[in-house]
Amino acid sequence: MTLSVNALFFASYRDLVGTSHMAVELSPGATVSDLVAELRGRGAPFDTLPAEPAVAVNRTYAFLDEPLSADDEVAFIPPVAGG
Amino acid sequence: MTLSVNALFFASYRDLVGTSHMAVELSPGATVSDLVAELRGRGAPFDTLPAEPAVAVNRTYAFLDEPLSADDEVAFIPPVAGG
Amino acid sequence: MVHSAVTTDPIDPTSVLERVGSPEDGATVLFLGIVRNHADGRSVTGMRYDAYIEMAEPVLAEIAHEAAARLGTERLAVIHRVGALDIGEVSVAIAVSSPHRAESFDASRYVIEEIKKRLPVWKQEHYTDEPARWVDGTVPPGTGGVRA
Amino acid sequence: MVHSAVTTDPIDPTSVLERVGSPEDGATVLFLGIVRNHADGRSVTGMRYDAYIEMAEPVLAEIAHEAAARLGTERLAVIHRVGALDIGEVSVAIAVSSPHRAESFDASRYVIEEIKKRLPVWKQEHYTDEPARWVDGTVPPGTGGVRA
Repeated sequence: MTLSVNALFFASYRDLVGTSHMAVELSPGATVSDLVAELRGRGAPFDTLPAEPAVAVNRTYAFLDEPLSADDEVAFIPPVAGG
Repeated sequence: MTLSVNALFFASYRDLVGTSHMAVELSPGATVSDLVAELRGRGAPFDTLPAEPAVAVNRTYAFLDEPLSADDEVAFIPPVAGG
Repeated sequence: MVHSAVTTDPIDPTSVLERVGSPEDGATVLFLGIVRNHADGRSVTGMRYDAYIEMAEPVLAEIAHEAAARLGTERLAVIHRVGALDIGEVSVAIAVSSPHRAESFDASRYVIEEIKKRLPVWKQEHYTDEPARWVDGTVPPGTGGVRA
Repeated sequence: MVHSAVTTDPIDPTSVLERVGSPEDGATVLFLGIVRNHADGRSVTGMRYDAYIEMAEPVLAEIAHEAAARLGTERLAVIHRVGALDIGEVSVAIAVSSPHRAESFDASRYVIEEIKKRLPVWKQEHYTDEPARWVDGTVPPGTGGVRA
């Protein structure tokens, strides 16, 4: 039994990975760190993502040790530059 | 021979003395202090003016020891409250 | 070009804003001073602004140029109104623009603080049920005593 | 009422200004962020703003409410634009009003500083003669590592 989350990529990260979103299967109990490791482990282009990216889980900023649940929306947030 | 200056009164000072301007004759070599003393020496309503008012001589703020010349414009400046 | 004026006409904030801005500028700040309906716990019905107009114009121009020097651009406009104003009317409008925001905020603040310190303008508050009163003010620097 | 929005439509500063003000208020501050024609010595031809829109809207609302708490009034409006903007176009407008000026200046500044720290928006600069580039930004507080 796996845990499926929806990964979102914005701005420079979207350019890096070539997509704005993708479903990723993780083991139950996985954290944001596990998602990052899973993606970077796939090699190019995902290994160009930072090892410790800023993220938001379900539209709230979160740290890498945040545990994930089924259908969570995990956004990879490049350094922000609004205004 | 006397020195004639034009004294101006604004806002609360105009209300106090009941006029917006008047010519005042002073002795040659008079300063702003002498003008203030001359006016206050006339008694009511001029003695309600402060002994050390803020003033402008020819539209520039000045101290009480500023010497005066013929036809100078000396404004009595109540505390300002623009904005 | 730095613009400053003392006027009896109502102030249109949009037209003041239109005096500033440039393709080089990333920030614009507009400050409006407005007649409010209360002061020190009293209910205010209107305000009368008096000015020593022949002096207020050059002093306002001087303040504007000092602020422009801090701002680093000439894109600054300030208009001060005099006469009888109703609640909600604009008494002063200050518009500035600059490449970066810090300079615009700083220059805008400088202009209003200096106006309050040294512009020869006075205001008389009118109330519902007591006589009008001249608002307490500030003795400008450079006067009000003898040279130090 | 505190107002905040993220929009693809051009921003009209006057209509943002009209969202604030009250007979109790003596001060209004309007801040405009504008696309400028230069950055780090490069000549810029335009800017593309991208947003994580589903998150940017609540974050902007949160910033607006925090600023209103500092301001002490609910008279605060902020609009951030996204999409392709030309030089001179308004990217963000912030209007606030309050009885006294210090609170309006402070709240206005707070909103723009917090937007730059934590609104999930990115901008890509376009140049005359080199490829577009994502502007360097800021890692928002509360992310980018493990909980302390």
